[in-house]
Amino acid sequence: MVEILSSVMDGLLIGLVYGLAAIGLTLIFGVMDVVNLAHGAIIALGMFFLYLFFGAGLHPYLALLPVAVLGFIFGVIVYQIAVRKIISGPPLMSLLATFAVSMIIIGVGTALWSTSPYNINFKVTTYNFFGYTVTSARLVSAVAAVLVTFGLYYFLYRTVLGKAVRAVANNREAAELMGIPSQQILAITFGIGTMLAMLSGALIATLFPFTILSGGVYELKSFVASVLGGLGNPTGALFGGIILGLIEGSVAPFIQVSWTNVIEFVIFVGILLFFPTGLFGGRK
Amino acid sequence: MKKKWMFLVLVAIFGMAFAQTVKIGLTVSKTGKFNVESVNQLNGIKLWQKWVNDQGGIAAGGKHYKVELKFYDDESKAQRVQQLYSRLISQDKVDFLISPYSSGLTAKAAIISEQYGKIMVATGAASDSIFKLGYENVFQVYTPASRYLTSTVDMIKAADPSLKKIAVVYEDSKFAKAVATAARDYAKKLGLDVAIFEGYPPSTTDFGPLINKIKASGAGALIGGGHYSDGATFARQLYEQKAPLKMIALLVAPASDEFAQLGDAALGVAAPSQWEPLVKYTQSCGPSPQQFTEMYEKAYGKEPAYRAAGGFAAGLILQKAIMDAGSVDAAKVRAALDNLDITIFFGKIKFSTDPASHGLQLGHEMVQIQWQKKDGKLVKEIVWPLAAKTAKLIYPIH
Amino acid sequence: MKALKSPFFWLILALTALFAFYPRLGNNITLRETLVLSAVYIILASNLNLMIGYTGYVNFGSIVFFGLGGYFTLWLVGAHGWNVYAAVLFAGFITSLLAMALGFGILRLRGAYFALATIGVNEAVKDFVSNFDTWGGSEGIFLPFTTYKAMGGAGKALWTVYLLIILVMGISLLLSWYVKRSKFGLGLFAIREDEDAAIVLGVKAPKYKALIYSLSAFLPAVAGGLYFFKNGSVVPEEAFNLHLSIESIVMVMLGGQGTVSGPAVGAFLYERLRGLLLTTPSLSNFHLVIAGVLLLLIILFAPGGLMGWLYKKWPRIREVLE
Amino acid sequence: MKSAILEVKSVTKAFGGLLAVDDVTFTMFEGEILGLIGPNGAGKTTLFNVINGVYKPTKGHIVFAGQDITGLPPYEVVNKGLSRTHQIVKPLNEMTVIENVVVGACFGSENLGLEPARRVANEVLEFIGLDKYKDELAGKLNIALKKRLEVARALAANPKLLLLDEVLAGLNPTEVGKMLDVINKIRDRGISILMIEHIMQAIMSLSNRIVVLNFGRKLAEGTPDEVANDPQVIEAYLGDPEMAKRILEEEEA
Repeated sequence: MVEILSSVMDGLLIGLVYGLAAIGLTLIFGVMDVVNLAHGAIIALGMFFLYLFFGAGLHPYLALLPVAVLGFIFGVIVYQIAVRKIISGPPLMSLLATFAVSMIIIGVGTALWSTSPYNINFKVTTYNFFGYTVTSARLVSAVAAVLVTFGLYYFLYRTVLGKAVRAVANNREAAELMGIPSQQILAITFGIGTMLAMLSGALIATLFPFTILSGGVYELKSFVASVLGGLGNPTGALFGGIILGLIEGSVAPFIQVSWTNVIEFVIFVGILLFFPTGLFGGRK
Repeated sequence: MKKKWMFLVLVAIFGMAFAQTVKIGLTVSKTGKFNVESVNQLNGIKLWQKWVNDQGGIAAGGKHYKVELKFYDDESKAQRVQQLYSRLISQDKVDFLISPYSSGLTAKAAIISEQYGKIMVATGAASDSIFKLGYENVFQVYTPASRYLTSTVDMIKAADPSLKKIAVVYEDSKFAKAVATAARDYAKKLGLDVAIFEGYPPSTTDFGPLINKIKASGAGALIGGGHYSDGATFARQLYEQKAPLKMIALLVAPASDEFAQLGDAALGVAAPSQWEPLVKYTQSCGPSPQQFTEMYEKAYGKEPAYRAAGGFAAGLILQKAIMDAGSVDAAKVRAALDNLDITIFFGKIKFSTDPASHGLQLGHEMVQIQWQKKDGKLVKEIVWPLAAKTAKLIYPIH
Repeated sequence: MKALKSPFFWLILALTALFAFYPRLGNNITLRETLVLSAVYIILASNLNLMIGYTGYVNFGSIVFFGLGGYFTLWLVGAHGWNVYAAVLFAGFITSLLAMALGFGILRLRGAYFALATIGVNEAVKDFVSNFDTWGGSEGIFLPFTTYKAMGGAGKALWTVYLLIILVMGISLLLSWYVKRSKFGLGLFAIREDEDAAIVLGVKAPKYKALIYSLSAFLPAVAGGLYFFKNGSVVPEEAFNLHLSIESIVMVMLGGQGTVSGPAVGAFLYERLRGLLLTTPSLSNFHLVIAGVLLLLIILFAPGGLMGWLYKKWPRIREVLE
Repeated sequence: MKSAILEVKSVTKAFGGLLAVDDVTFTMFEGEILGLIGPNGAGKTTLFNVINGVYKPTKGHIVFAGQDITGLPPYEVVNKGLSRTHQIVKPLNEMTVIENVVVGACFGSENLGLEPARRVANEVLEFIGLDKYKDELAGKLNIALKKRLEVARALAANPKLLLLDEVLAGLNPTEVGKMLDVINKIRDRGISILMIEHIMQAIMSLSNRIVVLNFGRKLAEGTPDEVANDPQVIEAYLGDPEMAKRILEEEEA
């Protein structure tokens, strides 16, 4: 019984981090209809930014701050160079533009760091609650994910800028008529989405070893989580991430772990087909 | 003036006579998941090249062949391996091949070597199945998967006859699956209960769900793993999650020096190893284990891992076969390899000539190592077979 | 036959013949190995273009057909002793049928949703096959070497398979050309431009989409069968390599989507470029970067690709090159 | 008495709780031009969408030339000889004008091959006065020409009944005049026309009969004169203060 509960708890904790990554993806889609195929590469970049700051002597949790700032700036730059021009074009264009960005990031990353695995080696404490063993790293990453999500909600619902983002998401033309500079808002949104992706990457890096190619796995997980929650719906994405984590944790005791991915992708395609707006409704 | 000309002509003729080369091609995983192991292996091969060229090359049939290596980066990707081996054969016109690292990549390369009839010495590849496809040109250096973990099971059984349940959790790759399957069957034969037998995808980084499952199963010992990166991660998370295991034996990863970076997580972890610097084999040709170790340490500043030794051994085996054949003619060298039955610093080498398993390694044997603390430092000790041990097995580890 | 009067038809034939016979002269194996990769890329890009360029549906997971073709073929040849010709045809048909069934489902999705679903399908199939023991699970299928011996030795078998791949390449180009000039193609173009309008104009969009999806699966599956037979083995990460899927899109874009020659030219150039980047030591670290920058430049500044640029510059080319 | 070409029988279309079309019944006869009018949001375009199969009706039936076509997809409906245009034009932008019309001919009621379809398309383009633009990309046309292209495509399908959705909207007076000529010429070919229009003068002069919708319901039906003098219709169009207030309240809720 404790073992099953352990699995469920582990799933919940990692699911929150998946959720954070998925929010980054779904926010960009919700506001500008762009499926960001550079998402995985950006997650990996977040891992390596953390690695650099950690290497420079910063505690990994303290290093999250500069990673977030870099992530935002990086996202705005990517938007201005690669996305701005084709934002109103057919979906193929934005898919390919962001994929090109992904190739460039991974290419430069491979040249810099090769594709060998890296580790953030810092002191991790292990706690035991009634037979459930959990490391401090897992707890902190889940709490950090929740805090960042709250921060995002505060931004979207309590600040003028955040309300402008929601207005642009709702109807870009109408927002422009109301005098909201939509290009700037889109750039900021892309920056925030990128920042969230990098933060989730950085949190994952405190848990598991990573390579410049690791982002691919989490990109796919983000797709699954955001589609589960309804593309464009940040809350849904968070819950999608939790569901994904719970699936991974809770099916493990009953079937071979390697089947988990099959289940995830079958659910993914199934949700797209039968509940295209996800379990929690589409964009809001 | 005339004399000078004569001299130059003579030099040219001699030069041509002595400047015979034999070209050996291979791919190396300079990037990707096999990066650590593969570069190790290449170091061994390069050391052999230098060693043999310093002696004037391979002496065969009254000629001396300098060894030339040609290699590309395969990025640890199967699809690159086949393209590059085709290129080595058809464009670079190499005479012989050495395999890439890992069973998966070697299986791919073997097809090409066979399609073009080129001899390939396979090192860093333990899978048996490559040698069950009717190949005639591929020869295995390592102890094959079917015998890889059996002595580990013996060791555990000897240390704790009361142990009932073990878990076998392996990387879902060609090599690890073959090894794990053989180990499971062997463990069952010894009367052990294999509580979990399960593979994980090679890209796994989160072993949490598996570890929870192992804990729930009540298994007392774990054997499994796969290659370096997954194995190191697995060991670290087993330690962090405080898995109550009396013995952990993983493939490949603990046999590398890099494993010491795990710190306390490495302590007590055992591994089967193809070779260790402290082994005591009496070689019939080539350097002794000790000479090889010294040479390697001098060249690279660290102790050789068994993959490096395997790389050197692959070159040495090819060299011996060319010497026996007295030429670089493929058919003659193939026959020489078939007839080979020698002991080198790496151990005994003899290939199967049965058409159903041609090229499979029959001679070589594994040793078991365990990470122990000696004077406050993590060190690898040979703990099995008992005759060769450098330290006593620590059991249970928790 | 009106086709016989079209210079383009003869151009396709001549190109195919050149691919088939040029390396054969002098038994040039190096050239053959280069061209076989170009041919496979041309097949993938050409057939993908039927979806992306003609129908406007961005299939991100088109490689799943190639991989399934490979798996069906090697399984039939390896485990059931079929000869390779029957096996690749069967693999083509069964993959097409699967695509048809799948198509009726996922083709209801549009735009990014469809693209995501195709990625999902590819990944689901890859993970499934990795666990499917009948197909060797993650180890894949390796052919016993006797298979080649039955075809007169590996050397001869490789040439035979090469010529078959070139044949499939020729058929791909002809198919692409034929569809473009047919009523079927007109219906697809209408769907690409505005699916709702096309439906109201009478185009049976669900049927057309499922048909073209299934058709675009056939030749890649056959090519996959031949290619992996030539390689002697098939493993999941190679068969269902999402990266190659996306690279195929790059090829289509590079040459010009919606044209017949564009994807072929794009595929050929991409293969050359990639080969050059990978084997030039100073560039090999940056091959991804260069390919990425190139792709970005095409999208931002020349979305019509090479053919679009040529058409703009010399509109008369349209009459010769389709 | 001519036979009925289209019978709309108690058709209701609901979106969630909103009744866009509410129990509408009318019959249209062969060779007639029937006008469909009503204030914005009265459900006219929704009714078109139900007739040609874009939407399935929640209740009720559509009978076309004696055949029940309820719930058939649009492409089947076209095949039976019922074509339509769109209020917001939907040209196939990256295809030429003639290709647009060839699509209409190919997939219309006669299911023509490419060659005969091209002949039909040329005829239609000449008939409608677009022949000199035939090799231009449809996306490059101005709005008036795009509207004509909509009609040309629908016509190329060789329909028995043509649904025209505000083909006059957004045109200047000269263009309106040209389009009216086109509509009259189509009627002269014996094709029945059901048209939605906001320009009252035009619809009153063209139509044989008129159906008025308001809030999804049929408000009135009759000859242009009868309808024009119907007090209910006048109220619906001019509105009374009460009604305007009610609409505002509804919209806010």
